[in-house]
Amino acid sequence: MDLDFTADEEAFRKECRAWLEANVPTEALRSGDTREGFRQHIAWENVLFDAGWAAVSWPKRYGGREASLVEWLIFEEEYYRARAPSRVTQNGIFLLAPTLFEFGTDEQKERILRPMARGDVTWAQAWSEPNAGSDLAALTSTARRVEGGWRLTGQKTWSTRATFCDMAYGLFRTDPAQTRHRGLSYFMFPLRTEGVTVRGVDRLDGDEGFAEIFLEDVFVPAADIIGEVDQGWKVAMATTSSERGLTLRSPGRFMATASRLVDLYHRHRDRSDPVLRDQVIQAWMDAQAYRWFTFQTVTRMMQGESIGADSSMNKVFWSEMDVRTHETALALIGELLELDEGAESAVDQGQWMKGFQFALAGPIYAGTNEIQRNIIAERVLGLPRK
Amino acid sequence: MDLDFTADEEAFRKECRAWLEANVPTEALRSGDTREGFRQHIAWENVLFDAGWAAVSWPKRYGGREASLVEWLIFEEEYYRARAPSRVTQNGIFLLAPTLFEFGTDEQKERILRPMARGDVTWAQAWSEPNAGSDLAALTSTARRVEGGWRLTGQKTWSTRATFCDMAYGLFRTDPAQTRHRGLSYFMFPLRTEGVTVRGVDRLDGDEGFAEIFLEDVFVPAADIIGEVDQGWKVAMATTSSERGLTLRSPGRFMATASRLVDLYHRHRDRSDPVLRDQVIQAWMDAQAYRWFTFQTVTRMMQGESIGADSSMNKVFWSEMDVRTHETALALIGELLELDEGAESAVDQGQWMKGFQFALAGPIYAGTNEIQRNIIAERVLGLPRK
Amino acid sequence: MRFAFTDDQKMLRDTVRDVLQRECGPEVVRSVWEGRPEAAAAVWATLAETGVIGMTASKDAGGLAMSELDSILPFEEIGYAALPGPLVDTIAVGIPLLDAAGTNSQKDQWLESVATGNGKIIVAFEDQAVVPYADSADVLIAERGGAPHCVPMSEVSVVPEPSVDRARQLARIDFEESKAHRMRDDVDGHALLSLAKERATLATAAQLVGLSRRMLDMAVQYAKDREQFGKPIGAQQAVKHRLANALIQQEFARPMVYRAGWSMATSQTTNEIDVSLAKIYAGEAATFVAKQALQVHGAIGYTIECDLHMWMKRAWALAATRGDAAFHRERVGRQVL
Amino acid sequence: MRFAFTDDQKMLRDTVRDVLQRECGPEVVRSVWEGRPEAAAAVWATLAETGVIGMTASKDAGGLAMSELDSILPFEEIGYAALPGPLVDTIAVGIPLLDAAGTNSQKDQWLESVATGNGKIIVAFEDQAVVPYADSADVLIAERGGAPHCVPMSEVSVVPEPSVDRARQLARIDFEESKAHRMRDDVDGHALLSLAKERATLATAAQLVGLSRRMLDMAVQYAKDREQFGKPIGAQQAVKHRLANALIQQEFARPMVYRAGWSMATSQTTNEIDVSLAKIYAGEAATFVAKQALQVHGAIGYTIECDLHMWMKRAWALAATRGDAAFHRERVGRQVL
Repeated sequence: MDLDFTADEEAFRKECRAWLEANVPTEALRSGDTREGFRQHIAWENVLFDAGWAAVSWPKRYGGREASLVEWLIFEEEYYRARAPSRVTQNGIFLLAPTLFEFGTDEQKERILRPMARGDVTWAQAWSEPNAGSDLAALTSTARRVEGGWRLTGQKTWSTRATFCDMAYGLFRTDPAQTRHRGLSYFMFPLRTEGVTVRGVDRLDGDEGFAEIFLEDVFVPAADIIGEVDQGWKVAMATTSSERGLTLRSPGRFMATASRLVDLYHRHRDRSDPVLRDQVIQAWMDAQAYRWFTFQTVTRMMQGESIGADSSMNKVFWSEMDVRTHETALALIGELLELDEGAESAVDQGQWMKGFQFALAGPIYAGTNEIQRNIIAERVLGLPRK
Repeated sequence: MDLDFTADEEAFRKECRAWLEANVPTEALRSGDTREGFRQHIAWENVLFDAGWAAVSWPKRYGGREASLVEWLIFEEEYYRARAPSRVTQNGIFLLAPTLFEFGTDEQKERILRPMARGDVTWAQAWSEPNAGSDLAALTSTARRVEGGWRLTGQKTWSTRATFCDMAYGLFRTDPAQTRHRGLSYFMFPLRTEGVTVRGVDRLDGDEGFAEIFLEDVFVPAADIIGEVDQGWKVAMATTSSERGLTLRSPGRFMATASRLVDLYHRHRDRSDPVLRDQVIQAWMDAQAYRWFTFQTVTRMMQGESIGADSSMNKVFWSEMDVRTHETALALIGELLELDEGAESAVDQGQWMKGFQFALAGPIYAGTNEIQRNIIAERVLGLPRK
Repeated sequence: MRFAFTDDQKMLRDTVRDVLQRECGPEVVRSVWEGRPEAAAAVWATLAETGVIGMTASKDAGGLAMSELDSILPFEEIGYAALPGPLVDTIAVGIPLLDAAGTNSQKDQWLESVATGNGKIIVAFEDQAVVPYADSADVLIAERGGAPHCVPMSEVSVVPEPSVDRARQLARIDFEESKAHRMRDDVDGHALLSLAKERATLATAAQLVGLSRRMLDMAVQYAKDREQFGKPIGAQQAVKHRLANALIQQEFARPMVYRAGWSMATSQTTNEIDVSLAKIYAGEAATFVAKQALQVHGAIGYTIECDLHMWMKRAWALAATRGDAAFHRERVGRQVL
Repeated sequence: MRFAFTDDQKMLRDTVRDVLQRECGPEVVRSVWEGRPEAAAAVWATLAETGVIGMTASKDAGGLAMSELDSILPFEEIGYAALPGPLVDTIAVGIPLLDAAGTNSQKDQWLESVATGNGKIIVAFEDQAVVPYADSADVLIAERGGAPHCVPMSEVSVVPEPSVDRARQLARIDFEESKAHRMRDDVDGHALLSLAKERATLATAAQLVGLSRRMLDMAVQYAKDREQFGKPIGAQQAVKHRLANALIQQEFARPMVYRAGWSMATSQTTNEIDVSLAKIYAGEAATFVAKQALQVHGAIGYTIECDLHMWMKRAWALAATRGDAAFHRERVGRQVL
């Protein structure tokens, strides 16, 4: 055990920090979940990619730096510390790319990865359907085999930023004779093409962060299936596990929130009662706990262990910690907590209420925490399914 | 709405208080869940009955005072306030007696109630079986019809104080052709008779509070069935609902605990951090909330409403409040919390650790809180069973 | 000891409930939310016709002279419907203040018109940085220098401060004090303002109970309707227990609020602490139920297309206003310890 | 950055685990519980043979000179087995103190005999009203007037103070101070005692992790075996989620404890706060898991016939000792805020 960073790791951190200090936009961008903000964020993604920071852990040939997992965590710590813009490319880089690395062909990787990481082609996930949310295997969208490819028909929903993105990925039933997990394939498909209608859905905080995607006989070439035909469930499960686990929520994010909370506490000390003080301490401690848990996990991964269902513990912990931390912030703010972005009297420009609303989605998306707890009980503890 | 007590109610309270002040033993009795303590408690029950306080809400002919439900709550408040001994007759008076009033024959009531309330004949419940706990309908004990009555065979468990009691009551299958809730009858049976073996089981706190009862062809006269043959489930459900609800845990008990907690807080103020202070406030407030909820419920009952599944809310609330309150007390005590009764350095003679251990049973007995929440969801909110 | 509302009180509740059910569906709240406050105007008018708006006015002023206890259930229904507008300020706080402390000319100008639904009062205490519904009010009763002032809104400057609950038009306000604004100086203005604060808190707590009930109703309905894994999600034990916990917390808050209403109506010496208990329990229940309802709804609850969010945001706002949990817990703590 | 134990550390853990699995089943703990502390004597002897008892002694003293980090996993296993006896006091605190601050005659008398399993040390800091295992110890190291003293138990008066965990023989102790008791005055006794307190806290935290793991294992096993309503109770979602929550809390506590071990072993400047974090998380996890395990067991868990209670009571005791949550939270708070 050596919890000090190596000289190389420290050097990497220094390089990150210096670059971010020099390059992070001084003025906050608009929300990446609005049309205008999305454009601003893409411009930032271009800068990030061109400097080699868009996907640090990727191979160099795709624009990465072949950073270790520890270095990736360091990058994330620095990124959030610097209050750099949120990553509108994350559904590509963190969810689709790992699947491509595991199941994609060389042609797919060459064609897709660099434009994805640079933000030149932007990606939305298209997992859920109106009647297939927690129960993803209940999906009914289909793919019909045609000359040179497939024709997709169906409806997807809760597709993050699909209103602004170029492409999406999701499961479609390629074998109509099969049900549930069988006979599904994993497709990448264009959003700006004939037969596709995208309808934006406003989130709790008013941003147009979601969309519904309606597909009617949309052509997709055979080359845009990932993995084998009818094996989509297996391929998708690899992605959902990274969605839950480390890649989506690295500790740096929560450490940064915790230190902003400590700062808020100091500014609101006059009205903060001792119980709130204790909650601030708890939030800080929990961010630490999440950090060390993650370093432990990453060490396991670097030693070749596979994490599997353990990632569900990450998901439950960070999502509930994030809600608690924001609740504490709102309690510190008190009566003015309801002030929205744009209200002059809002504390910290209303970002805590905005962040709270965003945090509330944590226990829901990427597999509800009910589903995660079932997974933990059944796959980690071995309790009976029925 | 009039939340003042009437002049009659105030007079009743005054009478209770005066009598209790004059009569409650100044020296604490030993635990009623030990053999010696049980005897001491029965002596107290005799005194209580002879003065007309053993079952204040009963008709006068059975030794009661025909007190209203509100008066009964007042009696309870005063009883706990006076720190009077715990009621070892409660499984008779509060669980069996309501069933007898609803389903018993006049002969049964005449024969059973007065000796029960005086403590001359003591009663244990015999609901659970080794494989029928939460799932009470899975019970396998049987009653075989014989000349003049029945012969009981089987095993009961978690029978409170059965080691010391004279009689017990429980369900036995009278129709072997039926399963689950059907074909059961509600029997009263002697514990000190041929064919009955009672084995004491020590509780968490070391007291011999539980027992297993083994029955082998034990004769019970036909007159000792309550309600109709094969209708035992219906009869029993009336009792379990009173077990969960008001009669078992009246607010006076928790108000007394909360004020002892406030007193402990004042004595331990030096080491108590502000978070504990807030928990003390919470405990006090929750006891108040329970009190007002109960007065509201009692008013509904006095207006002729039946409470039904609502009583499950009482059960969950008081049982979890009681655990939290004791946890707060132990946190106030700090390192010395582990000191047991009899340790010289124990704070308040170790009663908080003892009370904590007793409180931990609350979410388990009288129907686990898991079962209660199912009941609330299904019967109060109308959610589907399957 | 009798912990139940009278038939009259329940009848009034039913009247309000009927009006709101008929005239104030979620689409009305949504219209206000989207920037058309006039969508709720008809509801206000109907409520005035039933006498609810003027219920707290003295009989001399053409009102029903109803107490804080009488108005508890109406406010609970108003919360249930999430009806926007300065109802608490007008009914629970403003009218009684105007009645007790208004000069004859202030009363002549405002009391009857407000009590009959032709005007709305907002109330601003000195510790409030922002006040709701300034846009749609006609007259302001403001605490300044510890004394109440009555100011026509035409003389008040209003700077909007958007709330996350868009149906609650928040604003900073200011006015040039003039002699005409002063209310009667032969009454104890300080005591009346203190009483007014308790009334505002109590009526807010009652609304929170109503908000909580509605969110729970929505969640229960959704849990019955929505199917996943071949059965309604409400058949899942995790969903059942979540909703059972929500119900328990809500149902233990209700008597605390009702009791505080009685304490206020009968001027009990404990009324401040009772009001604090009401606000604490009602606020915590509503925010807790909101969280459970959102989790049961899943992604759909996380959109503004689903009605839930309008109730949820109102609950967050009301739980923190008129003294948040920290404020009231401290007030209780000082009494108990 | 590498957050993993070495193969040597894991091998030592496996050794301890094997010994305890073989020699310290619940029946051994139960025997001690029922007043026969000699039942655990053989376990102590076997542990001494494997070198675990003397692991922290310097090589000069015939030990393995192992660090706080090396002893974390053995203490976790000791907690898992609920092995009673002054293991923390002897291994983590007493031997290093004796080694660093003992006079030659004190070391000659005690160090080798203790390190080889022929004697037990208990340690009493001045803020402790009672100490465990005084009955079975041979020598006391006590803080008095801020300095360490080494006192044969034959010179110590012992007044039993029963713990709810009957395997932990608590007592008040006292002794007449004599010159022979004083430890070396050419070392910084105060600093060594401070360090000793951190070591005691850390080893206690490690035991709590082990207690937690064992209680969770018991509950999971029970949930698989016990059937109600025609299926194992572990198939009920409420039971699943309860145990999942227990696992999460436990698994997030573990790295906090391991990290504190590393901080102590490498003398990080943060080591006090790291030890506090370890104790807070381990204590809260163990008491939380205890509560969940009890609820899953139901009535059977509520008896002393079921083994669970012995682990539960140890967890309650250890969570409150060596600084309870309030103490350590305050220590963290002073650093963070």
